[in-house]
Amino acid sequence: MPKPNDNQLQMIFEDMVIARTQAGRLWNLQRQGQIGTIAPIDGHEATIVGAVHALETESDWVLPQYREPLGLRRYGPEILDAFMLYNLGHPLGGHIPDPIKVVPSQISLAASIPHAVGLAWGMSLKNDPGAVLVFFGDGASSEGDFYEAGNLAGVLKAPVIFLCVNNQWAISTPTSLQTAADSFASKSSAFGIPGVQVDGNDPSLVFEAVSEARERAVNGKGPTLIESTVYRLGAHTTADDPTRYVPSEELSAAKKRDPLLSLQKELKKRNLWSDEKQNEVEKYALERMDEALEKAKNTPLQPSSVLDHCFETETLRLSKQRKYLLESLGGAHE
Amino acid sequence: MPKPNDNQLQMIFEDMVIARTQAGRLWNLQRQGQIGTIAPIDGHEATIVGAVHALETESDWVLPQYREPLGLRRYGPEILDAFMLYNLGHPLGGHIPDPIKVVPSQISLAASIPHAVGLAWGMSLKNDPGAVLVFFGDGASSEGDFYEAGNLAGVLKAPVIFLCVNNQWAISTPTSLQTAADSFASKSSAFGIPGVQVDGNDPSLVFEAVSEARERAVNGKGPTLIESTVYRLGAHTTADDPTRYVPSEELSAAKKRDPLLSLQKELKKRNLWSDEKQNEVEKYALERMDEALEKAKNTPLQPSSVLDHCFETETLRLSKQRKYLLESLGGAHE
Amino acid sequence: MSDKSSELSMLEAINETLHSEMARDERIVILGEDVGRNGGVFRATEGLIEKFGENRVVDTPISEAAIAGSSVGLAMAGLVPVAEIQFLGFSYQAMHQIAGQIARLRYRTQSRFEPQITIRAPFGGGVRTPELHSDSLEAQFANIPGLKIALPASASDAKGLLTSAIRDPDPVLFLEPLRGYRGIRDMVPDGEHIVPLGKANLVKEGTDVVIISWSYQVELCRRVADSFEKEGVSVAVLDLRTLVPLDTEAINEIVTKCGRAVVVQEAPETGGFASEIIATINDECFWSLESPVVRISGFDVPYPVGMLETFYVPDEERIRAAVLKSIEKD
Amino acid sequence: MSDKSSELSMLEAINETLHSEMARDERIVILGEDVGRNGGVFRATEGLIEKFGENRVVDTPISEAAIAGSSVGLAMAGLVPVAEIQFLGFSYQAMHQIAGQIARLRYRTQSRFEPQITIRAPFGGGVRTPELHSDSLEAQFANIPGLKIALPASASDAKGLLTSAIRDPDPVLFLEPLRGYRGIRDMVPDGEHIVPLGKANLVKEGTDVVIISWSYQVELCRRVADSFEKEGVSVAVLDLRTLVPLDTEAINEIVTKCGRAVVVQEAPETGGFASEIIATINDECFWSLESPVVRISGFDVPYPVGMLETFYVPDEERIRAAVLKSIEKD
Ligand SMILES: Cc1ncc(C[n+]2csc(CCOP(=O)(O)OP(=O)(O)O)c2C)c(N)n1
Ligand SMILES: Cc1ncc(C[n+]2csc(CCOP(=O)(O)OP(=O)(O)O)c2C)c(N)n1
Ligand SMILES: [Mg+2]
Ligand SMILES: [Mg+2]
Repeated sequence: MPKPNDNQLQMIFEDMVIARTQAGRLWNLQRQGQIGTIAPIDGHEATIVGAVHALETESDWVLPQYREPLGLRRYGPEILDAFMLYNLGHPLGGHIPDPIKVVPSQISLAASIPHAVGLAWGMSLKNDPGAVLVFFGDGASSEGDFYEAGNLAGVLKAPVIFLCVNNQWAISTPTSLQTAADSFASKSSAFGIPGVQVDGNDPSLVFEAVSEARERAVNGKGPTLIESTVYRLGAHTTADDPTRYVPSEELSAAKKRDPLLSLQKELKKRNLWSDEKQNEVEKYALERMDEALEKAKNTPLQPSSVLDHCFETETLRLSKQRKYLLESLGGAHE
Repeated sequence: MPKPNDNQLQMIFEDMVIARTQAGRLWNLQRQGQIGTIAPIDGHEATIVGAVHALETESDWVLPQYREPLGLRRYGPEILDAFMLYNLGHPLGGHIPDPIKVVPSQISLAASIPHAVGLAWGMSLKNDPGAVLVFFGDGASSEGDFYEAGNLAGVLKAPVIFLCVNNQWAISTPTSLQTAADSFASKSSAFGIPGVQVDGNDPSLVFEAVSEARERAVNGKGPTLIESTVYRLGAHTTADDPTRYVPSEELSAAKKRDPLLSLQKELKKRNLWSDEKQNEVEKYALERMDEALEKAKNTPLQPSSVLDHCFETETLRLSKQRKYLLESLGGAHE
Repeated sequence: MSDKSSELSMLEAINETLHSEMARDERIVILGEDVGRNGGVFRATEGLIEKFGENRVVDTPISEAAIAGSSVGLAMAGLVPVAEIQFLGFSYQAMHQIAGQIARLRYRTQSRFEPQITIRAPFGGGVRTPELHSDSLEAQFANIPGLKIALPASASDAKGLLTSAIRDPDPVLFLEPLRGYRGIRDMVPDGEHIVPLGKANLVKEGTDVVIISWSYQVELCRRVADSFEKEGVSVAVLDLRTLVPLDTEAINEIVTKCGRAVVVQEAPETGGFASEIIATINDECFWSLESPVVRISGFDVPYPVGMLETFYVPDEERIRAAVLKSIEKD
Repeated sequence: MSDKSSELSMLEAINETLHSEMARDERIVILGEDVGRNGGVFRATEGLIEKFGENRVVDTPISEAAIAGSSVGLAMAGLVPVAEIQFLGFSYQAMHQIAGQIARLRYRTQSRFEPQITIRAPFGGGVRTPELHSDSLEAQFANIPGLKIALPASASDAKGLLTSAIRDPDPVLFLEPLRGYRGIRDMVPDGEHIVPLGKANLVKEGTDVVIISWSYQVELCRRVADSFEKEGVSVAVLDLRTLVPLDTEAINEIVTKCGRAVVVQEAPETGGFASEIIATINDECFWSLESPVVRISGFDVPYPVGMLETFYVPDEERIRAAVLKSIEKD
């Protein structure tokens, strides 16, 4: 079964370190009031990065929930650039440019799962190569959209990979209150598709599971549901106070299984990583983030763009509203 | 395991014959334009009647989809009375009186499944005895409501029985296009509850499965999903033309497994049924239906009742609308 | 384009349009419940699966949210989904996908993705259906930015508007009146026939009062207007055809001319689209009003059962009374 | 009932009301996402699980449709569900249960079952939330017969209206403005405090023009009205408090008195509830209007991202300009 080779593993770890480092900076930026609410990636890096490295970026689409962007670096620097615009509340934060096969974050839980199925189905109708991977949480799996889409994908044998990132929590709701199912993977029985459970702290295992699922998908064998088990090491978002509900012993135990720690150790042992490399990568990560933030801040924004991109051609009523807006701005803002 | 005894089996078969006989009459009434669209019960009798006979009518609730009413006779003559009003398009068709523990038919597929879960949950919160049985079709199982409610019930261990009547068709859609799951029963894995598949042409097996599920429910062991496999012997509804899509060989084969035929044969062999009994029951069934129809036709209806029962206390605006309606009717209709 | 035409029912016009559009554009995919082998429960999609195959005409599981939601993905893949919701009442099951996703796809991605998606659904009263089959929900959709809404009142417009809807790069909710499927017949141009979205139709000229309506009710309004002719009252009828985009210019023009207006809808009064028309008249041409606009609606109760339907749905008598009220001297 | 009062934020008033109603009525069950241990993502349900236990305060899976749908069953069982939808935008996921089931339960069963159900949801702009957290969808719900809609504009009303909502035998959608949770503070009566559903609040008397609004926007309208005082313009402010039932009498009275009206809403213009108010004014008191009603709304686009929010949500400047427009002599 396809495991990442050393080079891949190095690249995966590099992306994990970059994600973790940038996440730390993001948290501070939010605390300083420079950006809006964010959902930290801490604890999810191995799953996200490992999964994405098993894809072909030229042909395979990724649909993130909202925690993933910092882990999608492999798809190109445009992801971070858009993400920083998004964090500033700039409308272009939703525009990941062609031909990058990444869809912007989805706030409405599970709502992108049927999109992924439709996209995969459409690709197979058009005989486009590739597969579609959609990320969602343990909590999102309780939405009707997950089940309806999973069931439809099973019938259509759509080339889609459902990646349920089980981080044990949906805000304050533990998985024990989320479902009585044996596992999230076992929900695949409802769709007649394979369900796989994987230790999401080990990127090699995630890589392997996604590679296999991708093989199935592109060979017309249909969808796979993967449950990748991790632990949310931080708060749900910057607006959340997890000390209200996360048992501290549980969190300390999880921190010992921090995906970055064990892999770093292993790579160092195999001389595939070093402290210098670590410093270098961290430095790069921060520089890259500052650069993206700067760029985002300097991206111009017309107030009247609030009215753009609703329809391809503006309706009469929108034109009237634009006129009103421009007048009320007194021309000064434009 | 609890099987129906001879007396129960006789009563079950009687109810099945009554349902089938009345369904035939209903079909004709519809064809004569006396009533609206109906969904025939033919082929579903063993499942519906068998299930209902395993319940305690005093404590257990039934939530039908729309094909069941004629099979719910055990819950009292009020069911047929309300059903005939419903077929006429009379608003009281939605009013099954207290204390009958049957909810009116549900047109919105799967929408009553979360109701059943809430009701069962509420009963257990109040320490009311009993369980809740909700009927739904193979087609309805594809709605998000089924999954969300099933998952919630699993978490809550609500005393509810999910009875999926798999009649092989959802209007023109065969089960092969409805799901790729091995069975509808296997969808229970998604909820962490037991799933049971039963031959729905044999009321004893259905009785048994429901009895067991009920035992579990009332003993705090939570929900069960039962798939009862039958074949829809008639059209989807009076508005449907199944010859467009039902393979005739398949239908003929199914007719040979008509639940009434085999049970009649068996009961006759065991001297629990006779041709005289059959005639008598059929006669009774028709008389009872005529009586219910007559009663329904004679149930008065004020045009202005279109405005009743929206809220407990009429709003200002509804009072104004009532005044308008009465004026526009010129007093003549009241 | 030919200048011949044929008499068709609205249902036939819709079916014909789906056939010709699918032949024209290979990207079109039809999806929905029973749209394939069965040709749709009303036969709107009849013959399509035979002609275009199972890949392009797809019987889905009974999952309205997944029908709408997978349409988003199909559009992302560069296809053109034409989805059917079997009855408009069941679009509620898909509301988070229609309102929360389809209508916002262009805006949230700043036009990276184009939501060229049509959603067809029958609706409206008069044929004694079960619950949730007849409800007029158009106003609820009209308050959802990013969605266009077309509601033909004739077979000819059904063809012209559906053609525009399918070709429009933005999502269009295309609402087909149940009573009109077989109850409305008129001459439909052969060959390509386009009615642009956003242009109202002055069905009948008039100078004393205008009745503004949409979908099946237009037919009743026309009859009422005709009946007034003998009595020397000149009643105009404006069919909006689309609620979004709204042809405020046509509304302004005819209301200014007549000075009096009646708005007719089947939907409940409170928050129905008639109130938007009245607000638009207030904005555009308040000063030309010689009397308050009269609105005729269903009542503020759920759509009723069969025996009560006739007391709910506005009929010619009520529309007539509304016209009289509008023109009465005070 | 005491005649003491305490200064509370709207959030505190809501939390206090939930505490006292749960203590009063054992049948009340709170359900929703994160309402238990976490006390709600805004702390509206803080302390309830500790006081009333896990049976009466239930953290559900993330299933809005099942939250609404199981509420129907809880009501059938004779309990009184008070459900929370974490943000109003996610009520779309439950629309088929709210509009198709909860709102119709009484009607379709001819009052056999009583839908004593409250659905609380935060909404409204001004706090730079992600997508679908800020949208003002009230008009879409107002067109759904069988549902009442309450939207407090003060902490005191939040208590009084929520008390009425929970006790009402019909379903009430109770909408809490995000900006008001901590941004609105006022004196709230201690002990039982009831504000009936369907009675508007004349927040400020006035004679020249009235501003009609609801929820957080009332606060802005009041400020604008105050600012006009110095300029010798007498501006009234009417807070509708509930959209259904609608206090048409209060609207009629104040518009008749002033002759001029401005309606302010955050929702998109087209099909927003402001148009219903204008239609109501047209019905009730057209002849007293001295100028067209002016409406101020959000725009007909999806609720925008943070940096564009201030250009979307009506502010004091826009409301001011609207008042001037209403009173300008032509
Ligand atoms: C449809 C919907 N309902 C509710 C919310 C509010 N909400 C945001 S995140 C969240 C928890 C999600 O948990 P999970 O899917 O496990 O993802 P995680 O945050 O743990 O990565 C909730 C309830 C939402 N965004 N969308
Ligand atoms: C939510 C919803 N979607 C669509 C329909 C239209 N519809 C009515 S019956 C039916 C098929 C139902 O099939 P199934 O659940 O298997 O029940 P059966 O009729 O076979 O007993 C459909 C699609 C509906 N009533 N409700
Ligand atoms: Mg989670
Ligand atoms: Mg079926």
